[in-house]
Amino acid sequence: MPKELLKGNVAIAEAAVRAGCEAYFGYPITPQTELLEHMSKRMLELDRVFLQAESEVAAINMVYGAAVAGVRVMTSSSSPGVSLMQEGLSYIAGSEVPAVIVDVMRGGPGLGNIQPSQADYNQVTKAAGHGDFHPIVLAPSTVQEAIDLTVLAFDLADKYCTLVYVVADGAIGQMMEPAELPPMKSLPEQRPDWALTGAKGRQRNFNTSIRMGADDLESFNQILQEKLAVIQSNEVRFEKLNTEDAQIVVIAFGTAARIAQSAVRRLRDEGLPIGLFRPISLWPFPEGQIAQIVGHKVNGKPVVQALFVVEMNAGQMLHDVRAAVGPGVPTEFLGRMGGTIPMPNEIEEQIRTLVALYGNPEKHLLQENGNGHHN
Amino acid sequence: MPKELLKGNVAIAEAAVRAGCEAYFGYPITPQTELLEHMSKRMLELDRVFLQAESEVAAINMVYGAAVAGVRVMTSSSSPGVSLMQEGLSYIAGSEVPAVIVDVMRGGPGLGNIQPSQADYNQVTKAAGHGDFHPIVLAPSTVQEAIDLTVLAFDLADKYCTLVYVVADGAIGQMMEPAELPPMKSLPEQRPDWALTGAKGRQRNFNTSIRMGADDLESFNQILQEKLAVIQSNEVRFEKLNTEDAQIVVIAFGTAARIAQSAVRRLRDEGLPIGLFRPISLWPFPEGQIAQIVGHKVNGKPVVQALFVVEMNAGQMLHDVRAAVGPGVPTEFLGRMGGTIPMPNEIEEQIRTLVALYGNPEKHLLQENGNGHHN
Amino acid sequence: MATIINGREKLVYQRPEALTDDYTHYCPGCTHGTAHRITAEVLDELSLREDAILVAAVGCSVFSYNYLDVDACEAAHGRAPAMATGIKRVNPDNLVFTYQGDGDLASIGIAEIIHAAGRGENITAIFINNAIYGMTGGQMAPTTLLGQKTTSSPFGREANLTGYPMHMAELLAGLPGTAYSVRRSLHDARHVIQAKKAIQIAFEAQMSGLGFTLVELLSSCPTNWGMTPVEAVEWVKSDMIPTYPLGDYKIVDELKAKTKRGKKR
Amino acid sequence: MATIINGREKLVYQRPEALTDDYTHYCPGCTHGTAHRITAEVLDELSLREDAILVAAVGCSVFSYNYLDVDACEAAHGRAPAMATGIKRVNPDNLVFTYQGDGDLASIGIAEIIHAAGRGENITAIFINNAIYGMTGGQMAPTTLLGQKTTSSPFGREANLTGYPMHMAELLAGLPGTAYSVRRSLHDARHVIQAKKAIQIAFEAQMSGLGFTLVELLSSCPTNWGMTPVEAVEWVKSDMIPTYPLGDYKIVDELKAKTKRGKKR
Amino acid sequence: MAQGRIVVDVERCKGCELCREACPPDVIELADNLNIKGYRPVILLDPKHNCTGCALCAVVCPDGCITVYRDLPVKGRRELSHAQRVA
Amino acid sequence: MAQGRIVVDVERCKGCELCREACPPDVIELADNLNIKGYRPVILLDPKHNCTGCALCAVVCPDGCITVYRDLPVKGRRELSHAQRVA
Amino acid sequence: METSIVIAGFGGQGVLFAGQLLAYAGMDTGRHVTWIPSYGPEMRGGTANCTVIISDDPIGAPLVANPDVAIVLNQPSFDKYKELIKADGLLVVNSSIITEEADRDDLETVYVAANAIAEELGSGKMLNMAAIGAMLQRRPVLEMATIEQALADHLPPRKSHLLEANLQVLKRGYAVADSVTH
Amino acid sequence: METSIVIAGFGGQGVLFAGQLLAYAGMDTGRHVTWIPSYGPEMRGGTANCTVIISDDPIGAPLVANPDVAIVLNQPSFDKYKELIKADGLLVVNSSIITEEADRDDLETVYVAANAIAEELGSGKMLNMAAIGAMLQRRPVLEMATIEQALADHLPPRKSHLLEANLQVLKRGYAVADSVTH
Ligand SMILES: Cc1ncc(C[n+]2csc(CCOP(=O)(O)OP(=O)(O)O)c2C)c(N)n1
Ligand SMILES: Cc1ncc(C[n+]2csc(CCOP(=O)(O)OP(=O)(O)O)c2C)c(N)n1
Ligand code: SF4
Ligand code: SF4
Ligand code: SF4
Ligand code: SF4
Ligand code: SF4
Ligand code: SF4
Ligand SMILES: [Mg+2]
Ligand SMILES: [Mg+2]
Repeated sequence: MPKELLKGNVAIAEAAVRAGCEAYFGYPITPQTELLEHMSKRMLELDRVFLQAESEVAAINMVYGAAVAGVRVMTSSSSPGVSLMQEGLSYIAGSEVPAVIVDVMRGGPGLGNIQPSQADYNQVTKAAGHGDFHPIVLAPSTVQEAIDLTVLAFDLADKYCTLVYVVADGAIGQMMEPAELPPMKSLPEQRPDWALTGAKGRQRNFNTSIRMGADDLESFNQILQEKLAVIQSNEVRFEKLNTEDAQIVVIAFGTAARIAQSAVRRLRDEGLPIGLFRPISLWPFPEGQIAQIVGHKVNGKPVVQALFVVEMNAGQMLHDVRAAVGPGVPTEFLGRMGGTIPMPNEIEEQIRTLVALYGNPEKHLLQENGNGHHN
Repeated sequence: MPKELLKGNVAIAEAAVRAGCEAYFGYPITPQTELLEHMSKRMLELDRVFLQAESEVAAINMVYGAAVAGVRVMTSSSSPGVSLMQEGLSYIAGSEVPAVIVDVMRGGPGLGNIQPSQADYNQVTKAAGHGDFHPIVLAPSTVQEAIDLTVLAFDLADKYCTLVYVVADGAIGQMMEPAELPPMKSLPEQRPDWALTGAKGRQRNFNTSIRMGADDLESFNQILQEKLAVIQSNEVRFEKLNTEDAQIVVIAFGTAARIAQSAVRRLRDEGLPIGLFRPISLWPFPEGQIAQIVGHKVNGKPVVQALFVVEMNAGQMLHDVRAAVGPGVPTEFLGRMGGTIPMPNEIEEQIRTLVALYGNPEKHLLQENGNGHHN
Repeated sequence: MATIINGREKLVYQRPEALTDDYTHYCPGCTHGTAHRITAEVLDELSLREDAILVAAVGCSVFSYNYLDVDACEAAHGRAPAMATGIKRVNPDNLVFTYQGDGDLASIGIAEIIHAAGRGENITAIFINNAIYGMTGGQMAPTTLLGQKTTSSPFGREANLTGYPMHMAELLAGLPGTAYSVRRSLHDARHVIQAKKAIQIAFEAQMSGLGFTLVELLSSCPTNWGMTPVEAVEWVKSDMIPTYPLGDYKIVDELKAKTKRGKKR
Repeated sequence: MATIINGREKLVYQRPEALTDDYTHYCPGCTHGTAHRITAEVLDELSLREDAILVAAVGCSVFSYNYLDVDACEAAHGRAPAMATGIKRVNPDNLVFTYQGDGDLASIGIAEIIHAAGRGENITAIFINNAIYGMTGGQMAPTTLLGQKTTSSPFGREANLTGYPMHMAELLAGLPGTAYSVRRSLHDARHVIQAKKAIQIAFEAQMSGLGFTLVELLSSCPTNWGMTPVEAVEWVKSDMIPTYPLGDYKIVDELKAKTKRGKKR
Repeated sequence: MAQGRIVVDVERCKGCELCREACPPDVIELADNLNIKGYRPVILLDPKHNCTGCALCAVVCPDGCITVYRDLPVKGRRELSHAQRVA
Repeated sequence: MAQGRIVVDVERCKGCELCREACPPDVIELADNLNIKGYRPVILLDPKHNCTGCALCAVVCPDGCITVYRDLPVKGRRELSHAQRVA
Repeated sequence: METSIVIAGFGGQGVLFAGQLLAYAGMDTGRHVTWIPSYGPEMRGGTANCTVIISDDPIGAPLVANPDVAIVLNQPSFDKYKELIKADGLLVVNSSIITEEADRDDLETVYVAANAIAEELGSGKMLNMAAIGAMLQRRPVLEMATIEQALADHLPPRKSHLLEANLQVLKRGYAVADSVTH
Repeated sequence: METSIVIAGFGGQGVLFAGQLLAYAGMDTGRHVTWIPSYGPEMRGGTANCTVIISDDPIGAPLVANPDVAIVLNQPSFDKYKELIKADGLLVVNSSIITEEADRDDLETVYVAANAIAEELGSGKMLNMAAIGAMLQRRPVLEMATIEQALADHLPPRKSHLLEANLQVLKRGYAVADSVTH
């Protein structure tokens, strides 16, 4: 298909439609609302289910219902609304049905504001609800990637019978960029065999998140943990830019990553040994890959002198990076909060300081130059 | 006061009353309900405010209301109910008013069961709601400590105008143990000057979590982060048992810690070099203290050979321990899930294996023996 | 339904097929069991067992999915109507019904039930009003009677502190999306039969797509009321019914006919 | 209130003191501003400004705490009645009132408002019904009229998909805890004066501890209705009032007297 | 007056006595011993054949423990035998 | 017929014209230029002194921009001067 | 020295109170004690149990996989705990209801007709005291005197008129445990 | 080569559409583009703005602290952006509304009576096109032809009858920008 100029929110919605989303339940909230609005039109046109719920609490439980009925279903919201979904998300995890959730993050805490933020990182990756579970969390940094990851989200949700989050922020949600939409997927003839459709000519199906006996609930949790382990080994996603010979590696995701990227490119063009590592799956987190980069040695000496984490929050992913690499390598941080977007030049300046601090002098200027653009 | 045989839930409730809690709003949920029930009687007897809310969502927002009015206020719940409070908690954090929350954790995810668990660790310490904030989180391991930490919780909440969690589990909530209650604190004559009481003879007060401008919200977040940094340096709490010369240090909190403790004691009595480190404040997490113990050297050689984390979850605190010490020292884990409580003997066995694996042979038996009981 | 089983006798009553063989976990004499049984009878008689999807709620009936032999799921506390909405919207031809207690439906779940009714969601709610939170050990519910002592209203419910009993059948009858909203009781045989009839009408109404249907059933909780089962049903009659009058609060015209025809069995 | 300001003239109307000097962020002609103004006038006239605590809600009126010169806070979306309950219970002598939109009060917050009324919570809710979600850009509300096009009902609201407009004044009037529940409109001068009178009665009722009070105000949203301010108030009159009849849906006897006496100014 | 009998699933019975309360001729009694669940179940104690097979007991039983049989009226029997003859 | 006048806070005014609509003698007009907020405010345009000081404009103004004055009736004036004499 | 005691039976057999009584007595003698009930809707099913631990040292787990002592007042509890109980542990059986005999020979078992004794001495409801008495005869973790005192101190007011009777049942249980055995 | 353009004015001045038009044209010429509006209740206040970036390389931040070009259609926007704009940047001023002159000499400034031109050629609503035209005369990031094509392609159907007029306004803006300057 030809590229179109698409707004992030609309692109995600349309991608979901084309990925075969049969039901959408949601509640308006800035900066996510255009997603719901697009659905309100498209789903009805296609004779699928759109319903504006009375609240995010209701929305996630409607999603739960459609999920146990075995259709591809999605909801979307932004930070405060996502907080209200925590209980429902935990039930969905506890009954192992697939569902896709979009969080277009905004500034918090509280009502905060509606500007772009990444401050739900911990909530989506580590505590999407009470109990031991992790949704798969995918973080696009362009409108095109938002489309691609939305389609992927539905496939992963079905493959693992799990929750999948697509986390964007106000910038990606509101921005228009040229992007290409996938073809329209035709809807499946029949429901999964576990789906609730009425017990016609078969044993009844039922779905619950209760396991009253501690042993039952523990063995369920063991099964769940094993599934999560499989996901961790199969579904780690990331992007590397010039990390091979980089002495300073910037680590960032989503909007922060695309901004860092322009800074990194510029410095590369000057010949500075800077690289960028962009986690695409926030859970599973690419800790192994980061450890590997840090561990990389050239004739016995580690190449990476320092890590530089850039986020639009107070340093939530930073904690995971530290857990991955330990106190060994200096890990510096730039965090903008409350809906402020870091600017390329401030990232650039900070990196220069780091180069001065940690950089390996005789290696500053690379032999071959300005190879910054392909990765 | 003389010791009484008190049930954990009742002890926490009565401690709150005596700490000057003027208003309680809550919703029934096992295994926390006796707490609410005790309040329903005591608060009315004392002519204070008790109200059973229509839901946990309403309860936390009633707490928010009483908090902006400047009184000591509390709610209590268990895992699923706590999930429903996430949005309200974030608002409270965003408007910097004091409040105390009790989470008597149960098995999840979903409805799960009502048995003891520690699986809300991440939710309470890292993602108590959307946005960048951390409540202070206190984890008692006995009924007596539940009392003491509840009183402390109210003091810390007022001191820092922050949320404070007291996190127990079904075992501590349901268990009876001898304990001593504090004396009854008299209620303050007047409200804090920021409290909403009607603008009589003063400029009006108002309280909000909105900061529409990204700069405003960012500077608020900076102030918030600075406050959290102060809390991190002042309010770390923990208990050490025989860590000085321990080659294997067990790390556990709450019920898991008290169980580990009996295992550690028994092994000590056999002369095995085992220690126990018990975080009492889960946030701020005693990472520095753990790093220190691991870093401790005797004539150049590190004493600690391995860490052994025991939790009633899939390994949530484990991640923080790893972040604190890095990949350097082997960190093993025993996690029981779904409401199962680890038994001293299984912990004991595992420790023996670790001793065999990592222990420093000629040092296995300590010179002076069985000094396991005082700390 | 009476089948002649030998020359001399006919079978006039037997356990419905839509009930599983599990023993229930309910306390002796708890009329939750009665509500299950008559629901199962209706499913059998309308042969809807294979079309039905039960959305169990959180409360003593949390395990109802073990007792009714139909496709079933278990909703979060109070959210059964939302979950049922999600199911019904993608399965419009199934019989989708919730089974909720009064804490679940009238307290934490009141938003979901009202909006389901407001939308005219084509589902049925079987609402067990026992004036208390049974499962958690007898706390006050919005339906608790004035003066009634519970573990969270130890001095008896006082209007000036906690307001008045919630009349859900009446409240929901007020919404145009509601096709059928009635209150029945389970305290004796005659009323059980009427209750069953109401469930039948509600299910029929849903299958003919008339909108939201609610059957409120006054039910006993001997355990938390601190009574014997017999005393408890007595109390339903003597104390609950005066506060919660039995009756038909909303019957859309399309249904009026049916209800007339409705003969007791 | 008319003060003689010189030999020749008297001041017959001026901006109330309970309004701050801030310029509002409301769109031109949005009657949210009118509701603020008359609320402030009542606070002045009953000299309650120093006793009042406003609980602002999430909606276009989210900044109302900037415009009303009283102690104020800002609740989570839909939870203003719960927050107000928390405040009122510890400050029983203050005038505690919420100011909520229809998405806030009738959609996400319906549980909190109904239970506040059910408890007879002694607070006042000023309820701005503009049949739409204003702040988020014009999505459907439970109060949206049938056939009304919004950004989330692009083909017009259809009863069979999304049910019927919610009549909150009527619904809340049904609860015994409610002392006063009326609907007024802000579309012209006469109705603005009646609306103000209703707010006055509600505040008086609260100060005399009569229970829960609600004043529903039909209000315009020129921006999201895609109309000029003048067209918008016209539409309130021509289209909203037929669906939402103005009137007194509940007035407890203690108040009847007052409302009789009530003369227009 | 029609005659009938009931069969109680004693292991399922919880001894709540609601059936006993509902029984017009009062022919339901508590058994002497407990069932495995620890409840004292009811049994039909009807030496005089007073059970009418009205099924009121079954209608109120929360646990669906009761099966009810009713003797066919003489007329009914004749019909049956008639039917049999035809067959 | 009483006479009066209004004063409009033009910087606060958003030019919604609700006041103009409400004004019986129609003596309110839009100004020619925008205020700093970019709105075209209203002004009193009342050469024939038709404004009655009825305050209906003020009652409908969402932004509370309007102050209304009304001339005292002759009687009222006398009273005042009387009052003054007494003082 | 740490002793773990499980008391199990139907709701209404006074299981929880019996456990609390031991805990009170333990506390009054300056020992560390914990008491923890089974809780939640299992109750509804009818059986209840609690675990009491009395120890000279601080107590770790309030629950044990294999108790030192099990007092079983009904059949289901007998079936369950006769398996779980620790080798050389003590099993106190309410022989009024439980006709079976334990098929383990590594146990000390004492059979006491708790219901019978209690009914004889006034009310069947006191059966729990008979069982406690029997247990204390075999495992003197606590002096009879302390238990009697604890009973006097903690018997709910509305039952105080039954104090004497309860004490008698307690003593009778103690006495019979002396004689009966297998 | 990357150019960042901010367009700011009152709602109703066609600010957002003008920005999208540049983005479409940029895309059609195979360039990387981003468009991002100011969003949320500030809108209510009346002023709207959007940022368009047109670049040969992938675009990082869709927002910039200091734009290369600012097109200001009302006073508040003038006050704000004349400060933020990059040194040697271009400031396009709607002189129909903004009477002031920019007090920075490190800027290139072009004054275009956008309202006047638009009204003269049919409807004041088209003023945004005049400003775009003026900007393109000074910063030929895009060919006039591409813009005209983009306009033809993306002008909402209900306005298609105004296409011709819009094109004229665009050209007039371009033309005057040639002449007027300070
Ligand atoms: C979010 C949440 N809050 C609280 C609970 C605890 N809880 C379980 S059942 C119940 C109330 C049950 O009362 P009701 O709905 O009346 O059902 P009943 O047991 O009386 O039949 C509560 C509060 C829960 N499981 N989840
Ligand atoms: C939990 C949550 N969900 C959604 C939102 C987004 N939101 C803000 S205002 C609003 C609705 C406003 O509509 P209404 O209450 O009718 O007020 P109005 O703007 O029309 O006056 C919504 C959905 C939010 N802030 N928080
Ligand atoms: S607690 Fe009450 S409602 Fe629950 S099963 Fe027992 S009797 Fe029934
Ligand atoms: S959007 Fe509507 S409700 Fe909001 S301020 Fe504008 S006109 Fe008023
Ligand atoms: S009603 Fe049923 S459960 Fe109750 S006693 Fe009779 S047979 Fe047994
Ligand atoms: S059938 Fe009728 S008469 Fe026979 S036992 Fe049952 S209730 Fe009694
Ligand atoms: S006071 Fe009356 S007459 Fe004068 S301007 Fe206002 S509305 Fe018109
Ligand atoms: S009503 Fe008020 S804001 Fe509107 S035009 Fe008149 S003065 Fe201006
Ligand atoms: Mg109930
Ligand atoms: Mg609205």
